[in-house]
Amino acid sequence: MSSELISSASQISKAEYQPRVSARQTIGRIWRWVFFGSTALAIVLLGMLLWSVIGPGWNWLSWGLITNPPSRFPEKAGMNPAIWGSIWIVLGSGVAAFIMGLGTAIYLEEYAEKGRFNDFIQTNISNLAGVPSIVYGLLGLVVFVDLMHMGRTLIAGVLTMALLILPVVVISSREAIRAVPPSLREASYGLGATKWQTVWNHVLPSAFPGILTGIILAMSRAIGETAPLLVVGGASQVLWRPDGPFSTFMVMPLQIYNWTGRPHEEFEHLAAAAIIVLMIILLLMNSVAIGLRQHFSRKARW
Amino acid sequence: MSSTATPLRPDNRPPLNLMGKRGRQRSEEVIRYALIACSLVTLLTTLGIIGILLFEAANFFADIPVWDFLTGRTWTPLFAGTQQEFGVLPIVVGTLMTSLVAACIALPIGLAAAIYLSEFANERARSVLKPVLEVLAGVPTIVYGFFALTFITPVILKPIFPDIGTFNGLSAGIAIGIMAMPTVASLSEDALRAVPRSLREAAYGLGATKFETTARVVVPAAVSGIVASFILAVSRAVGETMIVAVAAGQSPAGQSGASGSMFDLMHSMQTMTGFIAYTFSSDVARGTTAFYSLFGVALLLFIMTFAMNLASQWVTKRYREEYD
Amino acid sequence: QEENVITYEPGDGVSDLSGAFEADGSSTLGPLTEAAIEEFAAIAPNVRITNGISGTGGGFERFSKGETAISNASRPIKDSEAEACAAAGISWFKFDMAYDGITVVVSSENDFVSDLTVEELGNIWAADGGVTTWADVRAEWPAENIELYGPGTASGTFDYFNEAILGEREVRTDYTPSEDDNVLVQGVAGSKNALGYFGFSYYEENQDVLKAVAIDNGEGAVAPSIESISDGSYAPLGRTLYVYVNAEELQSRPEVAEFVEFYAATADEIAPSVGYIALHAEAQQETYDHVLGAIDGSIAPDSDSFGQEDATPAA
Amino acid sequence: MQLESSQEAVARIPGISAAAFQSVEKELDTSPSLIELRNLNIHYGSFHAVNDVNLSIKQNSITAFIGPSGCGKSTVLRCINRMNDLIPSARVDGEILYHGQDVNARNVDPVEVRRRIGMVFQRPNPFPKSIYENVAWGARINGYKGNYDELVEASLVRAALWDEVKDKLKDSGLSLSGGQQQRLCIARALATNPDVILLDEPASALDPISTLKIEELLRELESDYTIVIVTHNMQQAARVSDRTVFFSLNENRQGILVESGPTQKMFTNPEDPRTEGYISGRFG
Amino acid sequence: MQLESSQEAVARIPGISAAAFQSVEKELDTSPSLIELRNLNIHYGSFHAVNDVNLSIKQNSITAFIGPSGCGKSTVLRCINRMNDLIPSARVDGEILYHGQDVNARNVDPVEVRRRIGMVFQRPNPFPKSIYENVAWGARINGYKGNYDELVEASLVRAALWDEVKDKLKDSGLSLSGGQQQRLCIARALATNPDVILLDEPASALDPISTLKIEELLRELESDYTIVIVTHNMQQAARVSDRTVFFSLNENRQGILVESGPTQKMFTNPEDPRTEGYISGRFG
Ligand SMILES: Nc1ncnc2c1ncn2[C@@H]1O[C@H](COP(=O)(O)OP(=O)(O)OP(=O)(O)O)[C@@H](O)[C@H]1O
Ligand SMILES: Nc1ncnc2c1ncn2[C@@H]1O[C@H](COP(=O)(O)OP(=O)(O)OP(=O)(O)O)[C@@H](O)[C@H]1O
Ligand SMILES: [Mg+2]
Ligand SMILES: [Mg+2]
Repeated sequence: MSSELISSASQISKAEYQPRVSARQTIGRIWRWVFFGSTALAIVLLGMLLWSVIGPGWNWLSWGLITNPPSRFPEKAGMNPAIWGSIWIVLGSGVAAFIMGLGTAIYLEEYAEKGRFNDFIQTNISNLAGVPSIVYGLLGLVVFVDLMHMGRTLIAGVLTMALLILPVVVISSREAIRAVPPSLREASYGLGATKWQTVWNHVLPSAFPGILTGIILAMSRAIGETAPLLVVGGASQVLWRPDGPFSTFMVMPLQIYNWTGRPHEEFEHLAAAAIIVLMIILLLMNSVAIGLRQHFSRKARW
Repeated sequence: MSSTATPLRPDNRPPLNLMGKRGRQRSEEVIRYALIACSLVTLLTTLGIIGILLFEAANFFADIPVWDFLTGRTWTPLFAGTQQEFGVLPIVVGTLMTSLVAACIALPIGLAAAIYLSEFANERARSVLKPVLEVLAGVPTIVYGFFALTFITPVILKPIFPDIGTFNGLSAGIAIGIMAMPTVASLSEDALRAVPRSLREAAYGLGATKFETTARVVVPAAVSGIVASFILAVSRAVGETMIVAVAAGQSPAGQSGASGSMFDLMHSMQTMTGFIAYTFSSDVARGTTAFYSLFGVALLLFIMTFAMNLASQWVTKRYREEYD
Repeated sequence: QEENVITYEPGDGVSDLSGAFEADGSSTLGPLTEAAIEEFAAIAPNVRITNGISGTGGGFERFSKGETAISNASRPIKDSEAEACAAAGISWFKFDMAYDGITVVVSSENDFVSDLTVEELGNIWAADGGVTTWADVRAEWPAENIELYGPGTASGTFDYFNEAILGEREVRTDYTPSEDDNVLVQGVAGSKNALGYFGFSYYEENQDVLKAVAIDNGEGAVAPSIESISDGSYAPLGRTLYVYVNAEELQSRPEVAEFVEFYAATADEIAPSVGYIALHAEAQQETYDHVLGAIDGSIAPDSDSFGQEDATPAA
Repeated sequence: MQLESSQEAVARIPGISAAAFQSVEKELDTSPSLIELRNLNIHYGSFHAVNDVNLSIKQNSITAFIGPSGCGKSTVLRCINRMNDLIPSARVDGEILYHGQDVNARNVDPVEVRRRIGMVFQRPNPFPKSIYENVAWGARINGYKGNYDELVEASLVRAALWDEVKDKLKDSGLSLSGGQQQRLCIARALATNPDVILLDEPASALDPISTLKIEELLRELESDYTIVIVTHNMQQAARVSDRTVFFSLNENRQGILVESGPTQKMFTNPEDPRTEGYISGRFG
Repeated sequence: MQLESSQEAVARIPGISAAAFQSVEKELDTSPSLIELRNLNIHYGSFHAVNDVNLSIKQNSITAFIGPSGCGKSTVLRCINRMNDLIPSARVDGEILYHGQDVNARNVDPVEVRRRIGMVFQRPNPFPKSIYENVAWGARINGYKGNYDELVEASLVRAALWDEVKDKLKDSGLSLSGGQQQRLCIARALATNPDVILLDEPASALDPISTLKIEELLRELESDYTIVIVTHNMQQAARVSDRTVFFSLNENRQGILVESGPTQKMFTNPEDPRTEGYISGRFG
């Protein structure tokens, strides 16, 4: 046995290795520049985009923009109702999608039997991600506005938007949960933990950064979407901030859409200023999630 | 030692009952059903969408034969009389072409940025750049549309392609790509970072360079998450409405002034989503075939994305690596 | 311009009125109604009026379901839509509110076009017009391809233009449409050989990059202007914008009645501020009387006479 | 101890002196059997990993599983408390009786089974939490009502880890050395206070002193707990266990149970030549 | 072998017979030293894990690191091929000379270092790839030009794993048992053909037979490679190594090097009482 061992072992001869480390390192360095260049390109493109907004919008930023209702006079025009509408829509749909999406992701990853049905749901969810937003608007129009008699109200908008961003939350949460090493689950089950205890105490904390990324992306999408709310909300001008789930509402992108469609150039600048406000508000709303993610991702490394 | 060990004395173990405690099991069951209820939402959403689309599209297909719809090469549903034709191919091609351009921008740049952020950038840079990219995912898409129209086309593309049209599929595709890129970058970055350190150690320990470790161990181990981010990005590109409505123009490729081919990215190029959104909030009277055509298009788009997702799922299943 | 003939004085109870209703419909007319709502909110702060922009078609759909009290329309109601209203038992009034002049424009870089006859415009836009270059329109113009821009095929403006210019001829399909007029402005301004058309206000705001084309309707070329549109000499592209009001809502809800009255009375002041042209005094008086009659029920709903004749009061 | 008679047999196994055997006087065969494996067959997908194992594990005793690497020791151990449920490709056939009840029965709650039958895994897997939390967590979910500081300390002391970590209880469990992680996992299992403790090579990464302390611990626990330990260390099996189970591979590379019996007998006078071969012949 | 004189000393260490020592005749102290650690101090954040280690490792020899769990063996081993670069909190001070060059020097490429100094980790970490790919991967990146099938087979044979996996080379490396994974990682390291091999407890999860095969392999490799092995198994250290390094903890719980020297001397006649205590006194 040992003679066979040695004869086969002798086939490993040093001469056959050509490690060429420095060449490989050079390739690596080139790629590093490619990666860096891509990141820089992304930042530059996005910087140009920002600049195309901030340039014309900067001088039009004012308190009035935040506190006034819309007006046909650009100097007086504000988007207070739209800001409140957007905040309610984003928070409402964010919370709803977070609960439903995380629940779905947990069910599919931790509870459901792996198999055809699971695959089908998976395909179905990715497919929902590709359904144009206007179709969600149609869905909301039929189901929430008409069938459930909610009318064109904030709550219908929230629910429609929640369905729209749900796939993003589900898919990102699922991937985050899937990336948690199985040994962690074994450790927990081995101590006599129930499924939920395992999920709640170990899987979710480890997966939390990824889940939060999904929430951040989802909220970003919710705040920028126009089409579905055009269908479900339909408003182009609301002078009052929403005062309950059943009030009519306006959102920032619709206000921006409305303004960009006006003939007066001032409104275009106002729209640009409104976009700046939108991004600041988005950043403020996301900052909680970003901070949490920062916190959790520093903690959980294995 | 025995004094400190008292907490461990098994003096009061509960009586044996392998069936488990009723209360706990019930709460576990409640949780389970709540989770099932959550996942039914997505199923119901799909059913709802299919139901609505089928119901309304039936009105359309009652007037227009499916086969003509699928194979016709002229798309002029909103014109009157004999000029009205319902050949969907041009806008299908428009959707595919703009999405393809978008994918060619969003996927490689997004993945490369994700790799840079996860594997090369320091913690500070990462913690700043990632949220910045994500906020840009929140810019209303109409802004991207105008960015394409007023910046990408005249400033970037015009010098390269002198006879590019004001509206063109290319700039719209690029803008969609830019818009979808943060999704790829952000989600892929998470996936890459979730790869356990022990795997990187294994690769480095064998004399791999950082790039080899990244490209041949970390990325394959994270492929599931990366593909998921791709799917989301491509889905978003296919479903994007406002950008194409503004920047790609509203006449199907091959049907506007200067261009000849359905595949001409240099000129106006309508997409399926652009058509749906535009027609829905237009002055077209409800109940006409022209109006119902939007549901026919939406149904077809739904079927197309479904097929695409089936294919991508089949592919990922084959290449997924489980770790730990 | 002429003296304002109607003065609106809010009555005693106006500031106490309350209630909520919706207007919806054309995005063309939207800004006008929005402006009226904005002004009305100042005198009747408890009346909450929401305006929407679902498009004329979408607006009429909601109108026919009774969801909205007011429908903004950039084209007259269609038979199918009127039938839907009738089926739902909804009768309506139609009021003229302002004028718009569809303005044909070229880029300000274009130094050869200053006027076009209706015939020439028709040849440019007709499918069978045989025009591909400017030289095909007038021999002295350069033989460069014309790039055509216009509103989306589903818009009321597109319909109106075709009817006025082309009549029975078929429109060519190879122009570049956009529903966003600012986008059309970009398109036309960007190219020396482009020609397009859209609402007057978009021209007015972009005179630095655009040039309006005077239209010769057989009586000499008339350039679009507030005067020429208002007095009807800018023909055939001057048009009227209307709102449709649900008759029952108008008659049973004081806040709706008050708003519509306010709208009709002040439209002449509001219209210019959002880029439309006020009705001339006579027409406005007619609209106002029509409104008052509609509110007190002395005039039958316009829906009753729909289909039998042109129910529009003469402009 | 009346080992004199088997002196000769013992001599065949280097490193194991007669004095190493413990508790030989226990009348093991009459003590009740707590866990009973009957016709156990385990497949991973189409791979038949464990073939027809029959085995009974006595209450309040220490049973050692020995056998070559890959013969299915971990697989059998993991199926006792239904950990193999977590591996989608694994299929378990046969009966696993615990207190006479089949743990795979329909109405049995695997959580309850795992509470009673604790486990320390082959590859240390601390939670990415603090050392303190690692130990306290299991007790917490099991509704421990006492003083947690005391419990954590007691568990860590027993697992011979206290001195090393007492100043850094707040540090992550993942920042420990390999052996420390292994002991942390033992401490964690102790803190939940199960009936049965399954240990998969608990001392593989431990130095002799820590190993000794763990073995001492096991002997101490024996009176209250039933313990199953997988080990590759023959001396350890000999030192610590009452009964030894020898697994091996058959000609189809399926794991089989070759022989089981009181440890002393297994080491001094095994019935099966394969056992003898494994224990003595090739070990040195 | 002239061990008779130290017979008494050997007797103190149960399980280690004089014959166990190998290569005592080698003139180790004159052979060139390949790796030199000078004033090595390693911190994890503010925790001073390794305090002032000085050590030289001879070429073409086997050096064993022994010492209690948590004393810094893995930490020292990992810094020899700069694996600690990957732990953000780790800080390495002092010189690590390889062929006289400081591996931490600015212009040294860690990849070159790691290619020459291969490593097998304490916790087996196969790639989530097939068994075949696991072995071939390292060779592939190192530009191996020969026949891969042969290389994989040869490496697996050497790591004593071939028989067990030859029918499932396409299966995932993660589907193996603990000990199989450990051997897979050894095979993987062999396939890259480094100059130095660092093994962190390579046989901890192995049965005696596999352990023996690995030890045989190490002795066979010794003529071409320099080998450092961390082990908790004294017999293993005695059997396999030429030199032994004993680490321990000082009063501040920092890892220190207590004594190093030829294995035979370390085991029979250690200079430091702590070494003697560790090796003999408390073991057995
Ligand atoms: N990543 C880390 N962060 C912080 N402290 C660490 C880290 N890794 C190890 N330590 C600490 O450094 C000390 C030495 O650890 P090391 O892993 O070198 O020990 P070892 O001698 O290999 O022990 P064992 O035999 O248990 O593997 C231990 O006290 C350990 O807790
Ligand atoms: N998850 C799995 N999927 C497929 N095969 C597996 C899996 N886990 C283990 N096996 C196979 O089952 C057999 C028994 O594995 P097991 O882990 O029970 O061995 P073991 O006796 O514990 O070995 P070791 O002493 O090396 O830990 C091995 O051949 C192994 O390759
Ligand atoms: Mg095992
Ligand atoms: Mg170690």
